[in-house]
Amino acid sequence: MKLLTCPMNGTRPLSEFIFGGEYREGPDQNTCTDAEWAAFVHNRSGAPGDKKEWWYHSPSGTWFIAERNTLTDKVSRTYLLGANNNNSNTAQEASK
Amino acid sequence: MQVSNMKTISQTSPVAHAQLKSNAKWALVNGINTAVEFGSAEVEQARKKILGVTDVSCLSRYGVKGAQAAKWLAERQVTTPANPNSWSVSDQNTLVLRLGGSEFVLEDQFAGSTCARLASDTNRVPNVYKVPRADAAFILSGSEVLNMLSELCSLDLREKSLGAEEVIMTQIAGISAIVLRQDLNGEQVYRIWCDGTYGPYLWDVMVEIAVELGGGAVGLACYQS
Amino acid sequence: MPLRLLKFAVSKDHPAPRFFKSHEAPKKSYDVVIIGGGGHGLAAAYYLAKDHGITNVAVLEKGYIGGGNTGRNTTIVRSNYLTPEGVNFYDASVKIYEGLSEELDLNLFYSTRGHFTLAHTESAMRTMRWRAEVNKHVGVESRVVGPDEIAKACPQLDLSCSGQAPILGALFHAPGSVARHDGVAWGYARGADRLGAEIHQNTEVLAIDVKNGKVCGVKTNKGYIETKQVLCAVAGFTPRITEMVDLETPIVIHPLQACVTEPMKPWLDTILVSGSLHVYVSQSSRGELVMGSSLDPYEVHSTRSTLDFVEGLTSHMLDMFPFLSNVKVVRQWAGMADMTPDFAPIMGKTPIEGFYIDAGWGTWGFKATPISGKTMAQTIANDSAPDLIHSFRLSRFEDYELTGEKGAASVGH
Amino acid sequence: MTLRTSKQVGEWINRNKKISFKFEGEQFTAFEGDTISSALWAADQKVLGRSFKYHRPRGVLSLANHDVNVLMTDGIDTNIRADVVEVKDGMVLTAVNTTGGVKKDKSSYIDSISPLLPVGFYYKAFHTPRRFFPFWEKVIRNAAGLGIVNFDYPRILKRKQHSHCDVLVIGAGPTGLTAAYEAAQAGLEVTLVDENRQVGGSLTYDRGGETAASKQLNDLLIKVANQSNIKMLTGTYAAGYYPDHLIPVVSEGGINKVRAKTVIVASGAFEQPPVFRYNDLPGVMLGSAAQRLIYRYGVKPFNNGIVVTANDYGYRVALDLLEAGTKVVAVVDLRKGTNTCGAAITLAKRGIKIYAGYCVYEALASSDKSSVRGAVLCEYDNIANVALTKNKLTLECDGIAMSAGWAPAGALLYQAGTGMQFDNSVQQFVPSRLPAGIFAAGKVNGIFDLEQRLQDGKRAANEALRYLGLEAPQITVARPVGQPSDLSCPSHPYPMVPHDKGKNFVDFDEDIQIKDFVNAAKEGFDNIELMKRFTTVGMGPSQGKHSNMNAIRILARIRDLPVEKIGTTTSRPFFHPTPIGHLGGRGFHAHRLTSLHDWHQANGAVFTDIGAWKRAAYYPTNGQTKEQAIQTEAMAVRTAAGIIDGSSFGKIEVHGPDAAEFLERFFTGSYKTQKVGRCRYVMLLDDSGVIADDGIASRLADDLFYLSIGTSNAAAVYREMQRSQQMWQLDIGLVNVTGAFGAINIAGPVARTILSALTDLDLSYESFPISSVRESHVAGVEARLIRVAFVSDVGYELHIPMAHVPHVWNALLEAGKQHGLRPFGSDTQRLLRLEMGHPMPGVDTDGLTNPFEIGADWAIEMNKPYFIGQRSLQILAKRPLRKQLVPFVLAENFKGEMPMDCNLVVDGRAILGRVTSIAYSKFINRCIGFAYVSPAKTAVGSTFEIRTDSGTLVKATVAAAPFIQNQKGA
Repeated sequence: MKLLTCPMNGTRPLSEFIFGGEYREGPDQNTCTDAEWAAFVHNRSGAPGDKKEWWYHSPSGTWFIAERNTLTDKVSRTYLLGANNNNSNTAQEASK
Repeated sequence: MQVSNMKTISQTSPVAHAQLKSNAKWALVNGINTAVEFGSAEVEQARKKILGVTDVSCLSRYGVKGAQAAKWLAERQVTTPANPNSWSVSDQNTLVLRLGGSEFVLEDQFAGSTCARLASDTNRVPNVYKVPRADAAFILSGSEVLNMLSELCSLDLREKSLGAEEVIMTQIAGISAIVLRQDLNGEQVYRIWCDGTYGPYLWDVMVEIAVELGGGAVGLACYQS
Repeated sequence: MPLRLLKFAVSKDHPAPRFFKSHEAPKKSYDVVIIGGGGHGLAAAYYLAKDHGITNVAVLEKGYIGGGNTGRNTTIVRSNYLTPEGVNFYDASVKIYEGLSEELDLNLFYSTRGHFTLAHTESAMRTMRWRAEVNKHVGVESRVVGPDEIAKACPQLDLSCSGQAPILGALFHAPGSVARHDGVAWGYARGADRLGAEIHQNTEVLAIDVKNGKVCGVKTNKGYIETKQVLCAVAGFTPRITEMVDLETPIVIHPLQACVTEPMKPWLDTILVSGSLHVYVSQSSRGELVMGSSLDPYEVHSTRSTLDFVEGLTSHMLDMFPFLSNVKVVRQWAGMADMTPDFAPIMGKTPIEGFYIDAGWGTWGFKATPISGKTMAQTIANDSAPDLIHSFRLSRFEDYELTGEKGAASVGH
Repeated sequence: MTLRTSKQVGEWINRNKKISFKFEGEQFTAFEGDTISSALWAADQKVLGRSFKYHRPRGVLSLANHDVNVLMTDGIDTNIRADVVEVKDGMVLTAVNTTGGVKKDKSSYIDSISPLLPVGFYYKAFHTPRRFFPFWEKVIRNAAGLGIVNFDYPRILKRKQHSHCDVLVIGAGPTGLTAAYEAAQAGLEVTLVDENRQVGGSLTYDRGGETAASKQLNDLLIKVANQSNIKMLTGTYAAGYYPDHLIPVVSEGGINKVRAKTVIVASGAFEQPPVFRYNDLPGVMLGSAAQRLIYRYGVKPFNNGIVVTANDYGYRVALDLLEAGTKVVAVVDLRKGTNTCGAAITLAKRGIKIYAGYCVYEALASSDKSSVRGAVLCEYDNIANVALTKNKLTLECDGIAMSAGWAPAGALLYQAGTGMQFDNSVQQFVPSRLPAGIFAAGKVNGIFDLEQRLQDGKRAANEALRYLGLEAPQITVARPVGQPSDLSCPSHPYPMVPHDKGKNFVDFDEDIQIKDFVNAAKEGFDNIELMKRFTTVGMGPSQGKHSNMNAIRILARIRDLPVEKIGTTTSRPFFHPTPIGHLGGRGFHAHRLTSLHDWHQANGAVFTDIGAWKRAAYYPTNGQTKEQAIQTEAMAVRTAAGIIDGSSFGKIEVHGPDAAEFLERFFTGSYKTQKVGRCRYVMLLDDSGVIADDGIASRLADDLFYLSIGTSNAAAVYREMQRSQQMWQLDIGLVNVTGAFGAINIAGPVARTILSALTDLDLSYESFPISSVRESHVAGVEARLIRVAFVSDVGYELHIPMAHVPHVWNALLEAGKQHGLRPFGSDTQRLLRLEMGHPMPGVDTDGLTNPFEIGADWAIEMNKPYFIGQRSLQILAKRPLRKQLVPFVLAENFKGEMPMDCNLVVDGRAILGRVTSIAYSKFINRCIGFAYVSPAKTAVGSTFEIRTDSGTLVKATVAAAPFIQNQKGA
């Protein structure tokens, strides 16, 4: 099983996590057209590549962001949303 | 220890459902009906040495979280662990678990009163949120404990990997649980907490494996003397 | 022994021609270029030629034919869907399948075995009834049955599932079948080739040339091809192709895994699916148990296997068939399923003129192979999608008119 | 006659312990430690199995689980791999897949009609006319398959454990042992696995007639044994490679899922059979199989043998045969030239005839085709790879040992994503690009010389050390460079001998001959993957271990391409087929129980699973049916009172100054105006406007809301709240108290009366109206009381600490005894809420239902700045409704076939909707329900038709909800 590093709890097997989908910023719902909103709601950038994704560490209830390549399934870094850190290790260090 | 008595508000260990089928001796501990003996002292001591599973859900617990929780505890003379996901011992031997950065679980020893003291403070303070606890809690002891845990948990829980002060939130037998290892009366034991409603399930799984490995259920009495 | 095998015994040379010609390089232009040499693409090429006389067609396959999801699925064919649109569509597919071995003169081992979708909860029973009622309404033979009937069809099944999830009933779907998946691709390839279409293996599309909103050619590793009509039939690779024409779709790729046991003498006559236990299983003509489970829970564009999958699947298999403890799993593998939010396909025209899409097959592509080929051929030939696939149009998402197939699909392939 | 040799140094059998067993009705004896095959072979029993397709007699090929010639059943287990499974006293065995026994298998006629069964024959026939196919299908299905499954086989729970190490070494041959030792020397924690019962790999059998190997092994073992940080697992195979260095290692006892920091693959190589006519006869075996028989089990492979070879190993095998007392009739070497290796010189000295540049053109079968009686030799053209049949010569013999080359046991390397390249010098695929942390050494790495293998083990260990950040010198071990024609090359580039009459087998599992590949290519299946699928090469239980390499060589020759252009097929787990019982293991089924579970059980509850929870569905008494029990319980609630255990409900506290703001964004309604002490409905949508769940928000303080939501979605809703909070960063705190609090709902006309006996709280309807919340005590226990009208107009949800629930529950029952209070279950609750006219998400909605379709417009505050799903609702509001949920009744005194949930609402051929809930209400004596109907006909009094299971149309009338009128209660 793959391993994933939760910024708060460290490296764990994937079975401890729940995938929360791609992290996406939607259009301004007050100004966008119906079609733009419908596209945001339904469409996805499905082509393989580096994605920002939501992941949830279930035992601790931690949501975080993982940057993962969906072709190679390699995770380049993980961090808490809004945490101003430039590499995944910072958060891990903090959790030690 | 007092014998079960209908005048008080009867409470039972969340694990009790799984223990009823064994011929345990029951007693009220901290007001909670608890299985205190599963066999003779010799049998239990033998199990405990190989692989003992003990239900300690009856110990008093207190949970609190929020950005100001550490400060709030400090103001109430509770020493909290300096690092996230670690544990320490406060006065009266109260265990203080720091879950993540800002959540705390306290667990008193049998005679401890810290949790009760904190619970009596019902003032609500900004960014301090009480987390009611209804854990099933266990002590696992003996030479085969890692043998069992290796079947229940995918993490490396050996001494060399699980730091003495480390608290981990992981999955045990597929459910979320808190794990740490502790030196208890000179013995290396593992402590596990899970949501009380999963308690009977986890008890069954652990005792099944413990029996296979030559151990089994051990009553709370073993740890009270 | 059938007489048609005799010629092999009496002839010194193996008297069988190539299934399909081998071409050096694609021509400069084609009327239609089909991207993807899986069952769907090949079937579309076949029906373009057969039904519409369009034979100047190239099928471009970046690997080998039938090497994607066509060769990776668990070969189940059924039409017991939830929406009338879905049931009608798959029923049309089943009807073609029933005569397909004869039509293609290739034994696809199309074997009608009956299909049970087991229900372990009241809420699953409700869904079974819903599907049964829609199926009946459309004229497809499905009905809710009780444990007795399941036991009769599969006496080896532990109806209590080891006490973990007692079976309350099932949706029985009489036409449920299995077929040889490779054969379907090969048969369509041969049929299309004989009618004049060209199949180019090891030919990868690198870009699609769109001018003024119209397709005018494709760039491949074997050169540029002029064409005004392109069909995208690449299942798990769809987002990579649609990206070439800047087309947004809801498609997300999740691996779908399967595994197979050692061959054993036949004992499992039916196809069994359990949504709650995430298992589907049938026994192949070789005697192997072919087993699958639900989709992997996150997006990956690869066909890697996971241990989790096979551990979970086998654990549930044991709940259903405790006696399988010492039957051995030989091999596991995976395909890339192109999932849509409503679990219905995306078929038909797109905003780009001449770019047709046949995608969103998720976990049901194999069973739709004949009818998708036929309807996409029709769509290309007429530049207009037939009614049968109207509900599967890409624009349904913008219109908030999703096709509610999701309810039938917790697991069940 | 016995073929048992004298005692061999290091043999695996215990000659002091005799064992007896039966095979195909005959009694045999064996020594403890024998495998089934070695014991039978020792007894000169050579037909041990029958082939899958042609039912040809088969004996030992690899004796190493690289083929499935010998599969047996003991009536309990099936497909027992007799070559490697130890024989046990009292075993009663038969071969699988025979008709009437292995010796006189009646199905062997298929072998004689094999010309009728060309490659892919089953695609070519049996399908016309269509009506005959089922007949043929049955014939074919019955012919296929190996063993018979035993339906009484017990479910065996195998342990699945996790373990962790620094270095996992796969393969405990000389290379692996060295690698493990070196890594351990540096202080690393090493796990060493080998599928064999004993470690040592080739040192246990490849001896070239000498004892040096045995001594070398002993020395290595002593070194390894002194390293306490090496965990040695024998009888354990590495089953597959999974991401992040997870390797399940499988033994009889279970599975150990090893997570290793680094992996050293020292898995060796599979010896490959040269291909000639009748190379499958019992008595024709791989050289390494002959060696295993001799040195592991003390069994002479045959009396008069020929060795056919194309490398130096064949010469060593010949010496080993001599050592065992076999007369070596000749060594036949495909290669031209005089071999000058030590073994060849020794053989020549001992007067053994060597035919260089010769091949075995065919093996000759005894009259019953069950053994070898001789071999026809020809000169071999090493360029055209054909036999020069002009000068054939026939030698008599009773066995042939084959050593012509190897294929790497590289399955795990492939699975890990290793780039493999064909090395022409060693005629083998070797790793060219290894993934991080994975190392290969020894034969799998194309290194065959023993001294070099030891070095290579050390090299790999050093590389692993450096990967882990330790210092270790760089060592270079070079593969020999040269031409495949060099005599030092371990593998022959094309050890294939065409024969007009065929039966020269490439894949023994599937009975595939050279011509099958030629013919498959002719039909266009000339890509390795297509060829695999069409011929089924490598698809049998041994997964190509002895056949894939030859198949690749044949295809390369057919297409006139170098081997590397052909490539290999994808390697998939498992390395060896792995039992379902091992993989499934103990099978955890986690479930949650409320603190009242014992009470429910003691009171006869029937349970239902809702998510992980076990909930009491109803309590049948005195032999009641489910329906009767539900009606009884429902009537109690309508006429007196009932209590239900609602402890599984989701319960979430939202604390903080922004709590109301949070709710406003998260749910559809408005909460800022909600007064403390009041409750409001909450509905959660997804971004597309689809209903996800609903519940009740009780405001306990300005900055505290208490949410109760349905059981099944509770965890998901809490999770989404956490995610939203991550994004919104409001000043709130979320506390999930689902497991900490239990809940009891007491409902019915006398509920207030009963409850008032247990609390000091003013329960008057004026001071505690519907949709309000109070914090007080019930039966001496702190409780949150919520006045809900979900199942009855008079209803109180009591939320109390889980451990106190039984106390309060019993107190309520006691207090309610005189008032007719009884418990009711979740199934009864369904009926009660239906009578109250409440749709339930998940029951009356599905994965695409929006609030407008269930008439929940009242629950949506569109004028808020934002809530999840709002923008989609704005779009949906402009669109016509496709269907709408309505309450309905059937005719009074309806007596026909009762419609069921999910029966359709139809109008001729059109499906308008479906029934989502329907039940008979005893209280109002009417069948009532919810259904989706055409939005055009939703006015009360409109009628529609429901089609029942049997097809009858039942008329239904749109009604007003609730179905029961306001019950004031007492």
